[in-house]
Amino acid sequence: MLILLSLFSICSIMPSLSVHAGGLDLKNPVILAAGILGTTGASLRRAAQEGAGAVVTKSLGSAPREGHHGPTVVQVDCGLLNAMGLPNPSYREFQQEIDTAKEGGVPVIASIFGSSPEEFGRIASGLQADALELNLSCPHAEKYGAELGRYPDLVEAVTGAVKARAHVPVWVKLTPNTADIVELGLAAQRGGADAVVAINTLKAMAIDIESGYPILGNRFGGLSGPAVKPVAVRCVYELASALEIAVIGVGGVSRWEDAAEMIMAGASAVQVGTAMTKGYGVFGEINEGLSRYLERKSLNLEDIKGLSARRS
Amino acid sequence: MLILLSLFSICSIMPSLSVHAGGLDLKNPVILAAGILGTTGASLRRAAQEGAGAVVTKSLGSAPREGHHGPTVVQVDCGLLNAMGLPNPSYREFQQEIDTAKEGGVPVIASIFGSSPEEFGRIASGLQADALELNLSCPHAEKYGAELGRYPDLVEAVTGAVKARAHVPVWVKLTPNTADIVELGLAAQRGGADAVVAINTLKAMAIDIESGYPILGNRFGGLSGPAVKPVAVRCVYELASALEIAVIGVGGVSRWEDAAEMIMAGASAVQVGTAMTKGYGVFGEINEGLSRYLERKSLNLEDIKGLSARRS
Amino acid sequence: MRPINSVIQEVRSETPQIRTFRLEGDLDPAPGQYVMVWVRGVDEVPMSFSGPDTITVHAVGEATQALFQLGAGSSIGLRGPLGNGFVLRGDRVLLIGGGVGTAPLAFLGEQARAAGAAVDSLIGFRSSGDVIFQSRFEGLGRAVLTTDDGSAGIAGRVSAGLSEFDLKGYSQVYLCGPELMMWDIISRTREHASKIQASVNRYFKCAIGVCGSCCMDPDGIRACVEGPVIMADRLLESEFGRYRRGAAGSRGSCRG
Amino acid sequence: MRPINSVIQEVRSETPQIRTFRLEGDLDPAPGQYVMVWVRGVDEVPMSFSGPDTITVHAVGEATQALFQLGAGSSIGLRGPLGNGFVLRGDRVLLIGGGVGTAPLAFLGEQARAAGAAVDSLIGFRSSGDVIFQSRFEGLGRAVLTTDDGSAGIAGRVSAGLSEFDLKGYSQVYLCGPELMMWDIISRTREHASKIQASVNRYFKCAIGVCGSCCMDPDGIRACVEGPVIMADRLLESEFGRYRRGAAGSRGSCRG
Ligand SMILES: Cc1cc2nc3c(=O)[nH]c(=O)nc-3n(C[C@H](O)[C@H](O)[C@H](O)COP(=O)(O)OP(=O)(O)OC[C@H]3O[C@@H](n4cnc5c(N)ncnc54)[C@H](O)[C@@H]3O)c2cc1C
Ligand SMILES: Cc1cc2nc3c(=O)[nH]c(=O)nc-3n(C[C@H](O)[C@H](O)[C@H](O)COP(=O)(O)OP(=O)(O)OC[C@H]3O[C@@H](n4cnc5c(N)ncnc54)[C@H](O)[C@@H]3O)c2cc1C
Ligand SMILES: Cc1cc2nc3c(=O)[nH]c(=O)nc-3n(C[C@H](O)[C@H](O)[C@H](O)COP(=O)(O)O)c2cc1C
Ligand SMILES: Cc1cc2nc3c(=O)[nH]c(=O)nc-3n(C[C@H](O)[C@H](O)[C@H](O)COP(=O)(O)O)c2cc1C
Ligand code: FES
Ligand code: FES
Repeated sequence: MLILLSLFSICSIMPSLSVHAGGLDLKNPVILAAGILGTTGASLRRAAQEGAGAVVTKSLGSAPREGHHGPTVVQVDCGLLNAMGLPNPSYREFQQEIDTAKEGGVPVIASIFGSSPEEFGRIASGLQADALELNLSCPHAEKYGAELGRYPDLVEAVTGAVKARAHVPVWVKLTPNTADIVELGLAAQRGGADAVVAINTLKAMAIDIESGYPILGNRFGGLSGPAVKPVAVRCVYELASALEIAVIGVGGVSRWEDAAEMIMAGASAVQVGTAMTKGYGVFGEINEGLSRYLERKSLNLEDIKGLSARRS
Repeated sequence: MLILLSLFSICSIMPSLSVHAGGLDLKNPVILAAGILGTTGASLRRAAQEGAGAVVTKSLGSAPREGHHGPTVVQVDCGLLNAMGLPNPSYREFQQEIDTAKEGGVPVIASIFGSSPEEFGRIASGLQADALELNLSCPHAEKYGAELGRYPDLVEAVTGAVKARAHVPVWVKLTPNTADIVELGLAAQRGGADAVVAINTLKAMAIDIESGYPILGNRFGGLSGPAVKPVAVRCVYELASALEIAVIGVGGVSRWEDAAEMIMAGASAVQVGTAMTKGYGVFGEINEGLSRYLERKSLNLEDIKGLSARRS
Repeated sequence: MRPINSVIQEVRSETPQIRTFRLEGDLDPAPGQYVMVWVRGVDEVPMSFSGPDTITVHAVGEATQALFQLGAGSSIGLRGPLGNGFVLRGDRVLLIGGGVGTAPLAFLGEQARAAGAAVDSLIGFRSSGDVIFQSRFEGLGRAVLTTDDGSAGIAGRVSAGLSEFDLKGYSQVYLCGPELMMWDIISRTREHASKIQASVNRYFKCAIGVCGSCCMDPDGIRACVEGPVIMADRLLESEFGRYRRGAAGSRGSCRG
Repeated sequence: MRPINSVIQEVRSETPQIRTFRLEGDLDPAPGQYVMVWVRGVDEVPMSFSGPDTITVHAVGEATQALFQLGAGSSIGLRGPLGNGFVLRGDRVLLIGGGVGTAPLAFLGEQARAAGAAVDSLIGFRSSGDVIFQSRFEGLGRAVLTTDDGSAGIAGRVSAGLSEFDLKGYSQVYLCGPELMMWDIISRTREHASKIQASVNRYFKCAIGVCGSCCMDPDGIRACVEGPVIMADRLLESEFGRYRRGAAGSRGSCRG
């Protein structure tokens, strides 16, 4: 309650952080990323209450999945490797969690995955959420995610299939495991996406040198956290330079400085994943830092958005 | 001199670290990476004298290049971003440096780059070195590196052109900025490569939030260091599982534990780049650590090479 | 932190289904903290500490059974100690445990005793053959035993032994065991909920507070980092005792 | 470390071609250390400190000229302080500098004086209009000035003033200036090489010891991290005074 009050007072005296991003109006540009504390409506609502501008659910599929065997995460230098394996109770069972999450008062974005445009479309029409985020980028689940998302034509087809059924904005989450993320972004745009989200994790691996075993139960996983931020910033910059639709920046955002860097690279909003290991307070910290920065510089968010492209 | 003597005594009582890798016999598997202290014969010779098993030169092209404007490097969390821009005095002028480097008593590998199979071939036939490493992977130089190296057919053609002219082993350095590094590795193998080297840097960027300027003079650069190690380990593992030729592991190796991890992933040898910021002593430290590890486990290098694939 | 390698120093059979593993390494856990145990090639599962360097494991499935294949000299990977353990409050404490849930309580009791507190215990098991750590609890102070089938101690669930104790007299009460057993105790002793600490069991995956697998309704408590020890008054307002989520995140029963 | 932002506090014209910039920030450099100065949108170049919070810049090309466009209130990016600076040895030191190379020596002299050492100087410039920091050196102790054209002080190169000093009497000698000037001095005073410290100028790119751009033959000394201050006896056995590598790594003259 104290936290809420103090956030409130900051918002009223400081520069506004509200943004319009990818078809959504957000009170601030700091969003909870997909798969992070997104398994329950309660944790999503808590993230909203602690200051998130929007929240994204765990990626939801057609049928319940238990995910990969453990270890499902490894902490590495400056980052996290994970191979959860898209555990989820199915989109049908998850609707009740979304309804709870909505009590948080900010947009709830449902992340969904499937193995074909049809499956994506089916899930999209079966969910009530404020927006949809298409996971075309998870690097460690067979038949899903980046296995489709690496092909521009599939990205376009999946986006198109969802757009045809959805009555809410559609965001497409892209993989950085490609030679040219702009091709994928353009495909999403052609398919009718309202925004692209970049980046999902980098395909990676860690080995236990005492035993020789790959540490993750799934052997391969995705790298996230500060380690990937320079890659994410580059992807956001490239996408923002080439696309007309909004770009949502994700990858290694843990402090307000990181959020500012992403926005300067061209992001309309950012998402926070791995940094949630520091607790729910991260939203308040980033928003407060951004506000103070904008105040110090006498700027607003729109001024710094995409600034780097104008500086080079 | 003290350092040399102590290394010597370690080598005589400890498990042998000698390896055969990609057509070269190495007294140990720890190689100086391309572009790292590789601009002068003197620094290459010094790396050899301080314990490197082989040394790779700065990438050499047809004509002198001054490289990109500064800043050419940025230190980021757990890594380094660089956009040197392939500065080099041309392969012709560099031969004298190679001759000096050879006095170090270990194989000197010339890294070369060009914009076509013909240009690669020409440079290859004009250099006297113990092996050639084809830079098909630099992510931040127009017309060179990854701009060719992302296409399997070009990788095969360049490798073939060099093999047709070279009388020494040919290594092909691959880019991780791709959806499938194995495709590139197979192309190098078809072209006749003796080894692949993985990975070059990840395309990345950093922005100065005080001014909005991209920090690197070239805006984009390549990420290296501990941040990329999990990506490098994954690439090495994938390549070693699919190729018949040797894989040389590079990316974030800074301690003996990292070298052991790379070797378990399937590397025949490793290269050290960014960790050279700690000084030339890194070679001795890694080799000593590997020796002690093998001794403690009563294993030799061959036992741990590719161990992970047998453990999963 | 990557999993650290730990060579199993000793394996002790407590019952046919329960074994205690003494681990290598300077782990220094607080009672109530847990460790993620990686049985290589199989899975990684959470285990509470049953002593400064031991875990006590009930073989119930794939990972725990695979662990039972490992003897002294074998090694496992460990991430931990993790989470918030029990907090010692006051100088007269009561431990209430069921089954393998008695393990962290025995550890806690020993530390509490060493710190000068009076320690009484109420411990329950299915049958006399399932009893573990009886002498550890008896060494601490008064210890009351229950078995479901009456083959030892008081016949009945753990709650059957509750009347032996006057909760008013204790500065703090510590609970660990099957969820329905803990729920049973807490519902019967609601008026003391603000001095009852319970170690809860949720499906842990990341164990570092990011994946959401262990979150509890309605506050989104992350049991892996904010727990596993949680005050009973908070639990009374939660899903605890009604449902819990499994590996897929589906709500299921909290039996077991 | 990313470049830190530094607002220029003050700009002082020393000559038409040389300006001193006072920088923001708690840089705390040692004399002889340098900083990589990022003129945004242009380039990043090495500059020695001419005081605890100043650099003194000779406009010679793109980056330095762009820097001259910036006034107080403008900001630049800084990486540093970097490298090994001068080490104060003994209590009677001689500074020998040429052109803008006098800048780090003035800084060193002031610290040496504050530490109680006697400080004499020999400083040379092209012409009377190019003289900088004369009063700083004169305030330290004996200061002998030379100009190439004789328009002030002794006529001739810096070495023309050497006979004014007996090097035997100094505990340490410090050198900074154009390479051929330093080479000239070192060759004439070989017998004292073990007590001469010189700040060398090589092409710096990374400034953290990885790129190899600044390496010197025949030992592969990385001037950016092992220097820029190097003992003259080591320089006597090196490429110093004979050639140095430019931006492309090609060997070229060491004029300038
Ligand atoms: C904080 C905490 C402390 C625990 N301490 C102990 C202990 O000291 N001794 C002990 O024997 N057991 C303890 N457990 C329970 C133990 O983790 C499970 O028995 C074990 O995970 C079963 O794994 P399995 O592969 O053998 O069985 P499975 O066949 O995989 O599963 C059997 C049941 O175990 C539970 N389970 C499986 N995996 C997990 C998981 N990752 N997280 C939580 N529950 C899981 C589920 O309820 C599942 O239905 C603790 C659990 C938690 C959360
Ligand atoms: C350790 C060190 C300390 C220095 N201290 C000072 C100082 O206090 N004051 C001062 O005026 N100058 C100093 N210099 C020289 C200064 O760095 C160059 O004058 C400057 O880089 C020129 O840049 P430019 O773009 O203006 O000129 P350009 O036109 O780019 O180059 C002119 C000449 O400057 C030199 N140069 C250019 N870039 C570099 C570089 N990155 N590293 C080294 N040399 C370069 C080359 O010889 C080049 O031919 C120092 C150099 C070094 C290495
Ligand atoms: C534990 C974990 C689970 C994740 N699950 C999902 C997911 O279900 N769907 C998805 O699109 N991205 C998922 N991601 C990726 C994140 O949403 C995010 O793109 C990535 O972690 C980079 O951001 P970060 O560096 O802030 O973590 C997951 C990441 C982590 C660490
Ligand atoms: C400053 C710098 C310069 C580099 N120059 C080259 C180069 O010329 N050719 C090349 O193939 N790779 C070059 N690389 C890439 C390295 O050889 C290596 O592949 C990469 O840095 C990953 O290894 P690391 O993490 O050990 O640095 C360079 C890397 C750095 C940091
Ligand atoms: S187990 Fe992942 S948040 Fe608790
Ligand atoms: S400037 Fe790069 S090593 Fe010295």
